[in-house]
Amino acid sequence: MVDLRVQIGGGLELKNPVTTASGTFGFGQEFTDFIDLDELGGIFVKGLTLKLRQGNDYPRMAETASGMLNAVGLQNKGIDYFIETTYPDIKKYKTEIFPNINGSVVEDYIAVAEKVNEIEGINALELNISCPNVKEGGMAFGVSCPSAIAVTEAVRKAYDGVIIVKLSPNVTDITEIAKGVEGAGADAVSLVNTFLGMAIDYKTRKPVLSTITGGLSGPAIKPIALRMVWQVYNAVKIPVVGMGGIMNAEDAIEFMLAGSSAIQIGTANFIDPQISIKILKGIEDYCKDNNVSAVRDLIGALEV
Amino acid sequence: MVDLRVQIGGGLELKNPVTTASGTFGFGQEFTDFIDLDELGGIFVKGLTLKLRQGNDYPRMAETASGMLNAVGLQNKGIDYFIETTYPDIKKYKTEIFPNINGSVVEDYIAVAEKVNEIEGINALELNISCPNVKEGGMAFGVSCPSAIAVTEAVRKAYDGVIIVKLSPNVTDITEIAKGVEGAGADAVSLVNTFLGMAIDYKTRKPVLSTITGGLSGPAIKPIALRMVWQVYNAVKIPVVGMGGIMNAEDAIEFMLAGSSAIQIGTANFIDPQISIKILKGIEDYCKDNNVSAVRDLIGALEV
Amino acid sequence: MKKVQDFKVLEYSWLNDENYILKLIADDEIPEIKPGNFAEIKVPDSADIFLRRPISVLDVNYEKKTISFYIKAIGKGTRKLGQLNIGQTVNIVYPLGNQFVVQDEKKVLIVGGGSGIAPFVLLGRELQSKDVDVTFLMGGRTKNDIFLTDEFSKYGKVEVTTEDGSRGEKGMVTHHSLFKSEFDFDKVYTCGPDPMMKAVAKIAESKGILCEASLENMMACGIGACLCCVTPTHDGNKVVCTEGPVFNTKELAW
Amino acid sequence: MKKVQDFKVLEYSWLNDENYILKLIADDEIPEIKPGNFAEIKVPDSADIFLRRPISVLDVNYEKKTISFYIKAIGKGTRKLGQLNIGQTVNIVYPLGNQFVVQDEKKVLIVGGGSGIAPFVLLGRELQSKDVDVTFLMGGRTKNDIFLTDEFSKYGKVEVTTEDGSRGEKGMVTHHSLFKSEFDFDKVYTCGPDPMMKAVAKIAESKGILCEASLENMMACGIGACLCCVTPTHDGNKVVCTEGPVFNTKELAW
Ligand SMILES: Cc1cc2nc3c(=O)[nH]c(=O)nc-3n(C[C@H](O)[C@H](O)[C@H](O)COP(=O)(O)OP(=O)(O)OC[C@H]3O[C@@H](n4cnc5c(N)ncnc54)[C@H](O)[C@@H]3O)c2cc1C
Ligand SMILES: Cc1cc2nc3c(=O)[nH]c(=O)nc-3n(C[C@H](O)[C@H](O)[C@H](O)COP(=O)(O)OP(=O)(O)OC[C@H]3O[C@@H](n4cnc5c(N)ncnc54)[C@H](O)[C@@H]3O)c2cc1C
Ligand SMILES: Cc1cc2nc3c(=O)[nH]c(=O)nc-3n(C[C@H](O)[C@H](O)[C@H](O)COP(=O)(O)O)c2cc1C
Ligand SMILES: Cc1cc2nc3c(=O)[nH]c(=O)nc-3n(C[C@H](O)[C@H](O)[C@H](O)COP(=O)(O)O)c2cc1C
Ligand code: FES
Ligand code: FES
Repeated sequence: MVDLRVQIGGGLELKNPVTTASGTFGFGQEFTDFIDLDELGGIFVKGLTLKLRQGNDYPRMAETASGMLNAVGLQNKGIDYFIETTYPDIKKYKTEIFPNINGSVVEDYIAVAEKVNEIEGINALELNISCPNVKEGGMAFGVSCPSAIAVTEAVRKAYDGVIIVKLSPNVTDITEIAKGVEGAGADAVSLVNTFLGMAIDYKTRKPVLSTITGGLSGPAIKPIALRMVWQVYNAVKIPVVGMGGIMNAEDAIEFMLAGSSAIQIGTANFIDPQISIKILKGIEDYCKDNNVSAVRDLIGALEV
Repeated sequence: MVDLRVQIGGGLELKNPVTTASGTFGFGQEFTDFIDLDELGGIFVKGLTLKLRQGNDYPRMAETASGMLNAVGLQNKGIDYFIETTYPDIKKYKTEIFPNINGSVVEDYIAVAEKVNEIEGINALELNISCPNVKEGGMAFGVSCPSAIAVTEAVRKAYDGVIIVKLSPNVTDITEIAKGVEGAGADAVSLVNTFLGMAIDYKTRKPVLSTITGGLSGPAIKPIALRMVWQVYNAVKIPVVGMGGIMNAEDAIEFMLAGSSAIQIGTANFIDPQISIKILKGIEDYCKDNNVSAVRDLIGALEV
Repeated sequence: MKKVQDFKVLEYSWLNDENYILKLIADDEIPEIKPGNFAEIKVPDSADIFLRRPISVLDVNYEKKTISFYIKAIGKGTRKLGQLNIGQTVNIVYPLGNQFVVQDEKKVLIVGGGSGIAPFVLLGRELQSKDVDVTFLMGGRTKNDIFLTDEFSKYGKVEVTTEDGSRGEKGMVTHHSLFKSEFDFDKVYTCGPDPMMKAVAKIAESKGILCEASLENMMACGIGACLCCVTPTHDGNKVVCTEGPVFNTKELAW
Repeated sequence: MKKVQDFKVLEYSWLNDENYILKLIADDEIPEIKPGNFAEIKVPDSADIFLRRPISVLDVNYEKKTISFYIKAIGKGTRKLGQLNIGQTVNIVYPLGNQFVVQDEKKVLIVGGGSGIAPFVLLGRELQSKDVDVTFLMGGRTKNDIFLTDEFSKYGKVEVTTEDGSRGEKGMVTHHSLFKSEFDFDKVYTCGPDPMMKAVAKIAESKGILCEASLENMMACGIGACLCCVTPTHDGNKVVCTEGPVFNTKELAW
C-alpha cells in the first residue's frame, strides 16, 4: 500500500496529489458520468468573481500545436451563486473543493475571500493573480511583485483558511513573485497559469480569438512550466502545486520530482475526461514498481 | 510576378523575407545538398564568440511535445576562424550572411563586433542577447532593460553596419526591451529566441540535459512568439524579424501579418532540410492566389 | 449517461470526394442516443490534431453495437477521419448535448444543408414513430451537395433546392415553393450553415411557429467544462455543448 | 550527395516481438551508401514524435531501389516504425555520417551487439569484395538477442556469445576464446552498447591495433546543423552525425 497523502501548506493534507485545474473541470459535476470525484485529491473549481460575468465574446478557443489557446474570460455566475447553488450540490463529494478567486481590483478579491471564509467545509482557496483573459486586473496583479504582494496581503487579512496563490508564467523571474507572495502570507503557490499567446487565421487575416490574445495551455508549455516549478521549489519554503501540460502519470511524476507537492490536471481533461483518475492510478503503480512507500518522497526528489 | 523584396532596417533590403535562424542552419554549407542557398533571403549563421567554445556537455537535446529543448551552449570555433575559414567559403552564395554575435561581458561583444565590422561583404549582424544556454552573459543581457541597452549601445559604437538585436522571450514585457534597444541604436529586432525550459527523465529521476535547463523551440512556442511579434511590432518603429515554431508557409504568413518584415526558420530545418525553400515558394503562391503584388504588403496587415 | 468508449472502424461509405459515412463498432453496450446528440471524436494518430472533434450521431444500432457519422472533410481532422484503417481504434466521448424536442407536433418541416443534415436521420425516425407528418427540405449549391435523400424519404416527403437548379427547385432553401403556398407546419427543425438557419428561423418566427436550430461551434471539451463554446442569447452567453447544440431560435441573439 | 526522399513500405520481417527489418522502396534513384552510413527517418502520423530518428542502413539494392533497416523497438518512434501500413509513405534524409574505413586490412574482427549490428552487412560485403578475412563476433544476453547470423556468415566466420550460454560461448563478447588464443586481427570494428564498445576498444588498443566504433547519440538534425550530438574527444567535442558516427576509438575521451 502506497501512502498517497500529501501536505499542501497551512496544515492542509490531501488524500492524494492529483487535483484538477481551475477552468478545465467546471465544478466537477460535468465529470460525474466519467469518474468518481471522491477519488480525487481535490478540485479547483472554475474561477469565481464577485458578480456574474458573461466572459468574452466568441470565438474563445484556438487549437495550437500540442496545445490550445483560450479566452474564456472568467465567465461565471458570481460567488453568491456558487455559495447558494453550486456548492450545496458538490459538497457531498469526499474531495477537497478549492474556490479559485478573481477580481479586477483588490477590493473585489477581498470581498470574494470574505464570502469564501464563511463557507462551511471549504478549507482553502486559490488566489488567481494570473488570468490573462480579462481586461482589468487578472494577470496584471501577477506580473508585478508589489501588486502580487499587495493582493496577497489583503486576502490574507480577509481569509482564515489556506491560501494558494496562483502565479503567472508571463514573467522574467517567477521566483521573485513566489518569494514575494510567500512573504505576504501565502501558504502555498500553484503554477503555472496559461501563457499569453495568439493565433491568426491567415485566410481571413484576422486574429482567431475575439480578444486577439489568449492563454496557452497543454503539453506545448510543459517544459517551461516544469522549469518554473523547479525554480520556485528551490526558492521558497512553502509547498508548490505544479501544473502545465500534464497528460499522463509520467508527466505528473516529473512535476513531483521537480518539486510539486500536488499537481493539477488541466487541458488533459478535455482530451480524456477520465485522465485524472488514470494519472492517479499511474502514480500509484509507479510507486509500487519502484518501492516508493510514500508518494511524498517523490517531491523535489530530482537528482541534479 | 510577386515582388518579394523586404526592408529589414538600416536600409538593408533582402531579396525575399525567408531566412534561416541562427544555430539551426550551421553556416549554410550543411544544406547545400538539399537546397540552393542563393534562393534564400538570408542566413543567420551559428552563434559566434570571441574565442573557441566547446559548448556544454552531452546530452544537449530533448524532444518535447511539438518542440525540442537544446543546450548547445554556443559551441563554435571563434570569430577569427569564421573570418579566416568559414566566411571565405560561404561568401560566394548570393544571399545575405548575418553573423550572430555573443559574449559573456560587454567587452566580448564589442571585440566580436569590431571584427565583424572589418569583413568585406557582411552588411549586418545579429546581436544575440538572449541565449539561455550559457552560464555567463547570454540571456542575462536580454532580460533586463538597462543591460540590453548597454550592450546595444556599446555594439552600436563598434559596428557600422545594420544591427539586429535578438530578443529573449523570457521576460514580463518584451516591448519594454524592444523599445530600449531601439533607443540604443538597433536597426531592427529579431524575436524570439528560445524559452527557458526543462526536461526530466522520470525513470532515472535526473534532468535530461547536462545543463538541467535548456532552450525550447519549435511549433510548441509559436502562439507565444506570434503574440510577442505582434506586441513588438505595435511598440517600435524599426522592423521586426519574426520567428518561433514556423513550420510552413501559413505560419510564415501569420508572422508577417503580425508584423514581421522577414522571418527566420529554425527548428523546422531539422525536420525537413528543404523547408526554407518550400516556405518561400508557399509565400509566393499565397501572394499570387490572393493578388498580393508585393509581399511587403503583408507586413503587419493583421485586421484587428 | 455519458461514456468514453473505444470503437473500431467497421466501414466507410464515400458519398463523393469529400463526404463520407464512417461506421464504427464497439464491444460494449451503446448508451441511448437522442436526435441532436453528438460525439467528441479523438482523431487517432495525428501529429497536429490535439483536441477532439464534435460530430453529430448519424445513426446507431444498439443490437449490432454500431454507430455512424456523416462527415464532410473540411479540414485536417475530418480528412484524417476519412483515412483510417478498417479495424483501427477510434475513441469517442458521447452522447453529448441536448436534443431536438419532439412533443405533440402534427406536421413538421426539417430544413438542412451541408453536414448539418446528420441529426435528421434519428429525428426523422423518432417523428415517424410518433406518426408525425414530416417534410424534409434539403439545400445545396449543386446536386452534388445533396445527400441521404433516400434515407430521409423513409420518414417523410423530401424536397430539394439547389442554387444552380441542377436538382429540385432552383434557389436557396428559403425560396422553395413550400414557403409560398399554404404553410401549415407546426414546427421547424433546422441544421446547416448559419445564414441558412437564420433565414429559416426568421420565416418560422414570422409564421409564429417554433423553430429549433442545432448550432455549430468551436469546442474544446464538449461536456461543459471549458466554457469555450458559447453563443449569445437574450439570456446571456449559453454553453453550446450542454445547453445546446439545439436551441429555440427565439432565444438566440445571433 | 545527401537527399530527402520519399519511400514506400515494401515489407516487414519480424525477427521476434521487438526486432524487425523494415524494407522500403523508392521511385527515384538511391544515392551511394557506405558501410556505417545512417538515415534520419521521419516517423509518419505520430502525435508525439517531433524529430526524425537516426537509423543505420542495413542493406540497399540500387537496381530494385530498395533500402532496409534493422530496428529494435525500444521507444515510441521505433515502435511506430514497426506498425506502418504496406505502401505507406516514409520520408528519409540520407545517407548521413561518415563510414567504416576499409583500406588494406587482411584480417578483421567485427564485434556487435543489439541494434548495433545493422551497419555490418554493408561492411561485411565490402570487406569480402576486397578479400579480407572477416570474423563476426555477436553478443547478447540470450540466444533470443542474436540476429542476422545467416546473413553475416555469407561474408565471414560467425562467433556468438550469450550471457546465459544459450547460444555460443557463455559470457560477454570480450570473454570469448578468440581473445584468449592468438590474436592476429589487424583491425577491429565495433557497434553496440557503449560498455561493450569500450571493452572491445580497450582490448584492441592493448593489442596495438586500430579499432573503429560507431557511436549512438541523441540527434536532432543528423546533418551537422544543430550541434546537439557531440561526443568528447581528445581534440574537443566532435559532432557525431558528421564527424562520426564512426570514430577511431583512440580519439574518444569516453
Ligand atoms: C455539435 C456539432 C455537431 C457537428 N456535427 C458534424 C457532423 O455531423 N458532420 C460534420 O462533418 N461536421 C460536423 N460538425 C463540424 C465539425 O465539428 C467540424 O467540421 C470539425 O471539427 C472540423 O475539424 P477539422 O480538423 O476537419 O478542421 P480544422 O482543420 O480544425 O479547421 C478547418 C476550418 O474549419 C473551421 N472550423 C473547424 N471547426 C469548426 C467548428 N466546430 N465550427 C465552425 N468552424 C470550424 C476552422 O476555423 C478552419 O477554418 C459539428 C460541429 C458541432 C459543434
Ligand atoms: C547513428 C545512429 C544509428 C542508429 N542505428 C540504429 C539501427 O540501425 N537500429 C536501431 O534500432 N536503432 C538505431 N539507432 C538508435 C535509434 O536512433 C534509437 O533507438 C531511436 O532514436 C529511439 O527512438 P524512439 O522514439 O523509439 O525512442 P524514444 O521513445 O525517443 O526513447 C526511448 C528511450 O531511448 C532513449 N534514446 C532515444 N534515442 C536514443 C539515442 N539516439 N541514443 C541513445 N538513447 C536514446 C531515450 O532517452 C529513452 O530513454 C541509431 C542511432 C544512431 C545515432
Ligand atoms: C479553458 C480554460 C479555462 C481556464 N480558466 C481558468 C480559471 O478560471 N482560473 C484559473 O486560475 N485558471 C484557469 N485556467 C488555467 C488552468 O487552470 C491551468 O493553469 C492551465 O491550463 C495550465 O495547465 P494545463 O496545461 O494542464 O491546462 C484555464 C485554462 C483553460 C484551458
Ligand atoms: C539547436 C539550436 C541552437 C541554437 N543556437 C542559437 C544561436 O547560436 N544563436 C541564436 O541567436 N539563437 C540560437 N537558437 C535559437 C534559434 O535561432 C531560434 O531563435 C529559436 O530556435 C526559435 O525558432 P524556431 O522555433 O523556429 O526554432 C538555437 C536554436 C536551436 C534549436
Ligand atoms: S466545449 Fe467546453 S464547454 Fe462546450
Ligand atoms: S544531430 Fe544536429 S549536429 Fe548532429
